[in-house]
Amino acid sequence: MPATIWLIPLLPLAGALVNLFFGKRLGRYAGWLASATVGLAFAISLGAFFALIRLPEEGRELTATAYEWITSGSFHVAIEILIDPLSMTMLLVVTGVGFLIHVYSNGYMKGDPRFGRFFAYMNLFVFFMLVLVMADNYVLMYVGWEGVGLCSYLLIGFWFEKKAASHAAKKAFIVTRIGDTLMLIGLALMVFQFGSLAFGDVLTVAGVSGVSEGTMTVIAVLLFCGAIGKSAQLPLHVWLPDAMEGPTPVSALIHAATMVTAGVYLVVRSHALFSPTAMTVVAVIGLASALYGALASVGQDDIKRALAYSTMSQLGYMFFAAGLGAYSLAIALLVVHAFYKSLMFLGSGSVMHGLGGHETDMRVMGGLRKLMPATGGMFVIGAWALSGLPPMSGFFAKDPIISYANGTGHVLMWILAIAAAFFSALYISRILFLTFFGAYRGDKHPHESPKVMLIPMGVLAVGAAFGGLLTLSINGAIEHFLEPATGALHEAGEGLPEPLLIAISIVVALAGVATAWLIWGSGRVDWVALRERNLPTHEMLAHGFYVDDAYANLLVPTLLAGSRFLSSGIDSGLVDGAVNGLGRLTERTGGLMRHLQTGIVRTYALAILVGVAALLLILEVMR
Amino acid sequence: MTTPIGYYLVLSGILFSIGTVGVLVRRNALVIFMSIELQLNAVNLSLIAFSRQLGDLQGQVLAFFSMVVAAAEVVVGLAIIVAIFRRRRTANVDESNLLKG
Amino acid sequence: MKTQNLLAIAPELFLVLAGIAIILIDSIFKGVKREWLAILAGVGIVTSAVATVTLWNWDGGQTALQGMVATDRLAVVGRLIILGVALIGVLLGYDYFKGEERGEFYALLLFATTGMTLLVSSADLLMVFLGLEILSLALYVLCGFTLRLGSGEASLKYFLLGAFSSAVFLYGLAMTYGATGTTKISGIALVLTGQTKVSSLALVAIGLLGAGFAFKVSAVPFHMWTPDVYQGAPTAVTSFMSAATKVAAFIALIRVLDVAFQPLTWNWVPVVQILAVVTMIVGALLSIVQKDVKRLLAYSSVTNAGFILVGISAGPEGIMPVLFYLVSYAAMVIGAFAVVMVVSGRDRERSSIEGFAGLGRRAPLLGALMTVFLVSLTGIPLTAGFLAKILVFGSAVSVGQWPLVLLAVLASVIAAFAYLRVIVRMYMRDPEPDAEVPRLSPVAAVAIWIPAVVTLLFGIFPALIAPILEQASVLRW
Amino acid sequence: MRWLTLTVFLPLLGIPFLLIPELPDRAARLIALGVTIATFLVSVGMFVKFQKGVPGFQLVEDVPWFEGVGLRYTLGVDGVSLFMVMLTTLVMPVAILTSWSVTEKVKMYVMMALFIEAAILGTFLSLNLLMFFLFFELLLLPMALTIGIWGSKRRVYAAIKFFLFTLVGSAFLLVGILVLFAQSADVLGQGTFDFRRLQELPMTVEVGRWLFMAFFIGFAVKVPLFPLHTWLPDAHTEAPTKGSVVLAALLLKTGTYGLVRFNLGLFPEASDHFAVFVSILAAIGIVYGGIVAIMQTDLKRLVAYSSISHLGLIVIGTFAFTEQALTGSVLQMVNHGLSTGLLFIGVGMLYERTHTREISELGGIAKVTPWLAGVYLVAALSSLGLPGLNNFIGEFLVIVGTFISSHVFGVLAAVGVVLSAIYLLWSYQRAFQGDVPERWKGIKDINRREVLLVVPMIAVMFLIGLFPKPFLDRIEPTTNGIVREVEAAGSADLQTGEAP
Amino acid sequence: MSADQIVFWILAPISVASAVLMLLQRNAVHSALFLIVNFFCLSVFFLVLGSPFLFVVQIVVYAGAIMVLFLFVIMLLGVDQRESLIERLKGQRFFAIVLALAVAAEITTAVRLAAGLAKAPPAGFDAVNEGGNVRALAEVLFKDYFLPFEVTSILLIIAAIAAMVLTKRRFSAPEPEGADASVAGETEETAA
Repeated sequence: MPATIWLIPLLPLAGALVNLFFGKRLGRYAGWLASATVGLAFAISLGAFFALIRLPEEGRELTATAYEWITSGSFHVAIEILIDPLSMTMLLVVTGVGFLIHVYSNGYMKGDPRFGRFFAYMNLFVFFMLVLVMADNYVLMYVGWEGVGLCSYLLIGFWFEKKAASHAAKKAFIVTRIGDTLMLIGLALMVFQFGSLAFGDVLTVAGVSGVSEGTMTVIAVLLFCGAIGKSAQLPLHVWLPDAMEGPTPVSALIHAATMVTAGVYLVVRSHALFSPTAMTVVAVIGLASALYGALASVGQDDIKRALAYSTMSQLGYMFFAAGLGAYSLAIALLVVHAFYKSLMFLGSGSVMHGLGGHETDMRVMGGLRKLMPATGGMFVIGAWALSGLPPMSGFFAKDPIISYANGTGHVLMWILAIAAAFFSALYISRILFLTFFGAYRGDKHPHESPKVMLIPMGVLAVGAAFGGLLTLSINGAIEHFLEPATGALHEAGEGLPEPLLIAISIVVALAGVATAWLIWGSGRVDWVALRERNLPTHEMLAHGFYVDDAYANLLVPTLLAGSRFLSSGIDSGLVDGAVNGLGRLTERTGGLMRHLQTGIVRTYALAILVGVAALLLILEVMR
Repeated sequence: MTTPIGYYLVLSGILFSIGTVGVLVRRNALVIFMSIELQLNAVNLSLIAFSRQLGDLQGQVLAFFSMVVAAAEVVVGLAIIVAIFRRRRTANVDESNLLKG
Repeated sequence: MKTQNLLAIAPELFLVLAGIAIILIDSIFKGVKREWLAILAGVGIVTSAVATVTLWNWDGGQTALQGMVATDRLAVVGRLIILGVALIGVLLGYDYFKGEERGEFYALLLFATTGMTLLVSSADLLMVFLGLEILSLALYVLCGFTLRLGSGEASLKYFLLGAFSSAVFLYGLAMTYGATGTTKISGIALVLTGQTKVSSLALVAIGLLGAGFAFKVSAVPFHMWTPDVYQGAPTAVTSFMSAATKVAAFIALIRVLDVAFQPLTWNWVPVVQILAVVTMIVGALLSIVQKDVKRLLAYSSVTNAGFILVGISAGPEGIMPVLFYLVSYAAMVIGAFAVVMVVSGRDRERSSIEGFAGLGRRAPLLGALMTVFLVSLTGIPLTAGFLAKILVFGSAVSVGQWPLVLLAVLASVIAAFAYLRVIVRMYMRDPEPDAEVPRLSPVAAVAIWIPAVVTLLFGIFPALIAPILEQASVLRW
Repeated sequence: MRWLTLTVFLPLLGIPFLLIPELPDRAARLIALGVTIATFLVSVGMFVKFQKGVPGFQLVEDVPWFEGVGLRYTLGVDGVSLFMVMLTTLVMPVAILTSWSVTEKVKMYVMMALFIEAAILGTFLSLNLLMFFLFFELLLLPMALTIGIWGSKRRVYAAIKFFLFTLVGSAFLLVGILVLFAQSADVLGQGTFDFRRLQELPMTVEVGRWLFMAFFIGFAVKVPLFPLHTWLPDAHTEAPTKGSVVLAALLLKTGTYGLVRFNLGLFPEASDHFAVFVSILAAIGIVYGGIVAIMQTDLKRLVAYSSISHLGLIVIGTFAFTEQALTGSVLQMVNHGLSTGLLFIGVGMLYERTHTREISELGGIAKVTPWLAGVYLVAALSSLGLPGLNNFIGEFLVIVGTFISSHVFGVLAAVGVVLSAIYLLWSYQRAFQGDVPERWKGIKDINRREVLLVVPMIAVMFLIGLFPKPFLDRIEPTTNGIVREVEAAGSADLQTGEAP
Repeated sequence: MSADQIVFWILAPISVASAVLMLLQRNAVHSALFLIVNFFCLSVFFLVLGSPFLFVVQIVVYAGAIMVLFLFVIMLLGVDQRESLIERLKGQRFFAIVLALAVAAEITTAVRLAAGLAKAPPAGFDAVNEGGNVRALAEVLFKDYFLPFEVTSILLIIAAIAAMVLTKRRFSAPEPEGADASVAGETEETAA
């Protein structure tokens, strides 16, 4: 087995290379080739999965080493992969969901002039994502980490002719790079403290290494900064809504199911490093993002942007869970979220497809349920799952997290999480109603999408619907499976009784749905007029509390002005000016001296006399 | 002979300086040249005075050579001045200032 | 008088003989082909050189002819350098005065050369003085050799200032005589060593003699004649005098300072250092603002004088470096002027720096050769100029004078700009529309190739000449 | 077999052929290409002969040259110089290939290239200080001519600036070398320029520090370190493609190489003493270069400032005195050569097609020339330290290694990583993405020659990115030795307050 | 006060005065005449200092031949050439006088420190001049200074050639006289 697990990442890589160089010639087969490689990877992952569960629980690890990669002094990094339950889970999600989205893309991207290129990038993305989750050390993980960033960049800017797309791509890369760099500093600090970056070396000794708690907190927070960037948490979330400029399958795969969850994976993977303080930071940021994303989503008219904020919010929940120590719950939510969120993205893609390509404005949709019944139906499943209402998967994944907050005594956080849950139900219902219910408000001729798109959606819908079974109870299947990697959950002994909590959650979610129905679904409220009346509030939500605007209007101009000042003021003016000035001064001095050379012989004689007198004087003085 | 040799040497120095001033302030090439001759003669005075002081004849021989050289120099110098004068119609050295800077 | 003693001045005898023969032939046989005169001059120089070489293993004492002529190897090497320059000078003159009957040119050139060789081999201050006078008088005439206004002006200026400075030099000679009772180089040293107190007359003597030498080597502030004379004089003459005079004067200066006034080393070293600093900085600063290549090279020769003075200030350590510097300096400066001569043309003497625009395209070979000389002057490796600088600066550093060397190196950077300006014109500017292609005659080509080869050869294989210079720099008195 | 001599002088063998009159330009190019490729092959031979894991100099050749001044012909290669040489021999054929687009004075153009190659190789392989200086200076003129003759609009200004600037730097270097020689003469009786003997030369703390400064100024100009950098943007911008490539990839390395070899090697105590000072300059360079690069309107100028930033990283790593940082720095010298070289090649190819480097005039080119855009993107990604490509390895080691010795400088070094993403991707977006203007619609994608030119570079970039170990293994014994020396000197300083 | 002192104190002021007066003459002929006066004074000093030979040579060669040559040239160039005594170079006179005084002062100091100003010269110069000054001088000149004496002949040849080269009217002058390119544009006056 160990040798074959190399095939998991390498197959997509091979697909990527083939498509990169021969994509044009392969024509529409490029897509199928790409899908096949990912599918095959999925199959091998499954095989690995079965191999893994056959192992005894304590030793559930598959590792393989290719070669020593970087060696310098006592510091070694190897190209080495590790499959433990945590990465196994991620593997299955990445290859599974990835495969489905690849298949879907065959339909969605049909006729694009850079069809082959698209699949090359997608395959490359899957490769890097697999490297990220399979790496056995932080450096290799960082390779995947940056690699997915690159693919995200390439894919967001896939239609680079659009200014917005190229801008968004660049923005995504740079913003995440800020987090990545902090993470890199964290890695440097880890090398400084532990002398290694292998998971085995760092994570096992983290508790007993004698490194002070303060330092551990710094390391953990720096790593978490990387996660903030990648997973679009406050305050580095601004790239995610813009990233929706990319083709929709990209949004589904990268910006919903896989890449953005890498941050969660990182935190869970490194949980041994997280001190209580660091965990509080994670929980607070996660919760804030959950609430923020939910609120901001309510203000969006663009279906994809609304979903993007939703993703941010959901990721916030995951971090919240991780911050509370409920790592397995975080991963469980990650898994089911991958199902329903990518489902909804694919759904929105299907809608766009049905509306002729690029229409994302929900204000000109409505009533599509009738025109695109399959898409609509599956979207309902997704939305249901997300809203956290039973019996869909979202309920089983999210509710335990909220309850766990209460159970571990974080009452204030629990209240906020509940609030976020209310808004989650609200925004997702809003999207659903605006898009699929009521009357069609547009002027296009919507049509249902082809099977090649619908079938993957169907599979995902099944996952979204029944994924909850995996997490049916505390320490459900996923949690139990993950235990060797994440540790067991604490018994939630405090707070309100479990059934009450569940009831509260359901009631709140229902309230959210009901509110949404009232405003956007029932047709009794003129929501356009309502928006006009509360314009400042709406604007605030639509702009995501103006965080992005603050960056764009304060930070960026400051940087550019600084650059301009340094460039023309300091560099050309002062530094180069000094250099040129020195040159000019030299030349000017020469020019002045030239005037002494009058051409008149008596001047020269005077100079000689000056010289004679000076020589005699010097000799006399220095004797 | 009771005049201190130092007197002659100082006199020689004074004459040399006067010659120097002449070179610097006069503009007529001939007068400048004459001033140089004055300088050479001042040096000769020094040489002969030293010769007397040291009690050997080398100084006088040196003065003799100085005169020979001066004679040759005068020929060349006057020839140059004449040649220049032929073309420029002036012996004013200040007007020979095409080359400068 | 033994005949062996006459051998000590055999080189000079041959030169003078050839000179007189040329005058006679020129005036007796009117219309004799000037090739013959040139060849005769060449023969005189070559025989003189051969005679010089035989002096290498002289075994008849340190001086000859009543202590007037030095027979050491420094004199041999000095003569050889000068004779080499003179030979190129003959070639250049031949090319320059094409089609003119100017037999006197070769005679005067030979006499000037005689003065120089006398200068480098003189063991008595009187001989130094006479040598200086001979070379000066001959050069005054050579400078005014053509009818151009500039030529006459150069001659007049050179003459007036030269006479002025030789009066100063003579005064210094008198003071030396007064202070020590002798004018023999070795005698001076002997007397001065015996004196416990520093004689103030000797100090005055150093100052006055130094001023005389400073004039000849164009050290600031005695340099001001240099650009005017170099520019005004016929370029063939400029090439010769710029290279040869400096060699002769510096070697004589070495003798005077490192032998005669060696006991007063502590007194003259600071003076030489100050002169060196002022000279190289002023020379460099002035060279960068010049518009005429001849003037530029003149200031460059001022700057180089400063560099050589740095080596002089190092005392005996500096002799061999200075000799190497002089060899390479002679080669590169005569070569550079020779190129200028060819490019500017005989008739119009168009030596403006703009005249070099696009030379690299108009005449690639000439451009390349000029580049070699300029590069060597700049001090770029694989040319003699580089090693010369290294040697001279190294000698100064070895006696602890690194601040001086730092200034010197910075001055050479400033000077580099001046040379670069010419290179820029040659390669980075288009030629003026009316610019003609300079014609390189075979004779001129030889005259340019020789210094170029020397510059490169000694730059790459300095060991070819270093041992010789090493032996020449041992002064035994 | 004298591998090193062969390597250094092989390029010069091409010159006699180029002097043949009436030689067609095409033949001249091919001769130059052939010679440089041959040099590369010879250097591969040298690489094979090089024993890894051995710290000292190998394949040493030592012949008297000019004994009078201690100038000996001494060549030797160690882990630091090995890859500098390999980089040079690899980049030169590529640089020659870019010259196909030059049509004026082709023979002279390639001749300059061959001169430069020989001089650079000599610089890297010389073990005699004077000989090193000789090659170091020899570089200047051909480079200045290359900029000044075949450059763009302000080429003469740039050439002169480059020439004088670096000459000022080497002025200090020369004085330092001469003083060192005088020192050795005092101590050993016989002066020497031999690096290996000078390394063991005892000297007072005072002298060591002064000499360090002299050497440092000389190399800092070449690197270039803030605030001595302003020649670089002008020179890079105005130079023809080959010039920029050689400047960035090779010439700047003579500065960083000099710092590693001579400043650290000869003056360990002073290096330790001045480490903070140098690191501050380097850190300023990293941040300053990065920020200034953002607003550049000229693509080449932008890359030039990025070089300043990247070289700051190399220097900061050099003066961190940890094995990782120094090894990383040395590797990073190679990496920077490759990636910045490729960036310049990319810009050059773009310029040939559009005749502009103004970012605002470009735009959307990726649509018509996807492969060209791809090449540029790969170079940019390498330059911004994307893992899997070469720069990452070096940057990672430098940042980690620097961080170990000083957290502050480690963090500052990392800042460059963010900035590089900003300026490179922003420039890529503006130049290559967006709508393609009508006038660029007709331009052609890269041709076969250009493929030939970029493939080796990209291949090596991936090679280093994925399999850096063969490189690191050869660099490390040398860098370890240097770090140990410096540490020993530094700790001796701490214990006694004054070094011996 | 001995005779030589009387001579000194009479002639020294005259020699200085004549030198100064030479400088102050606008007419070159007058200058030359004053210079001759000066030379006569000096020749007397030579005699007093024990060199009758040079006393004669000074009068014959200098005052006679050389100065006559000067006068001859002055005539040739035109006696009427008068020089205005207004200085146009700023500070030239001031610096000339100050620096000349400085040099004189330096020399005086040096003389005072070395030879002393009050010490009479040692007696016994006559011993050197045994057999007459001329004979003794000849002895030195033709023995010790034989070579320099011969070398001066070269000087004289050069002088002869100089006169020939510089002053002869050229019959074959291929180049146009006057304006030369290197200084073209700066030419203020045209050549005759």
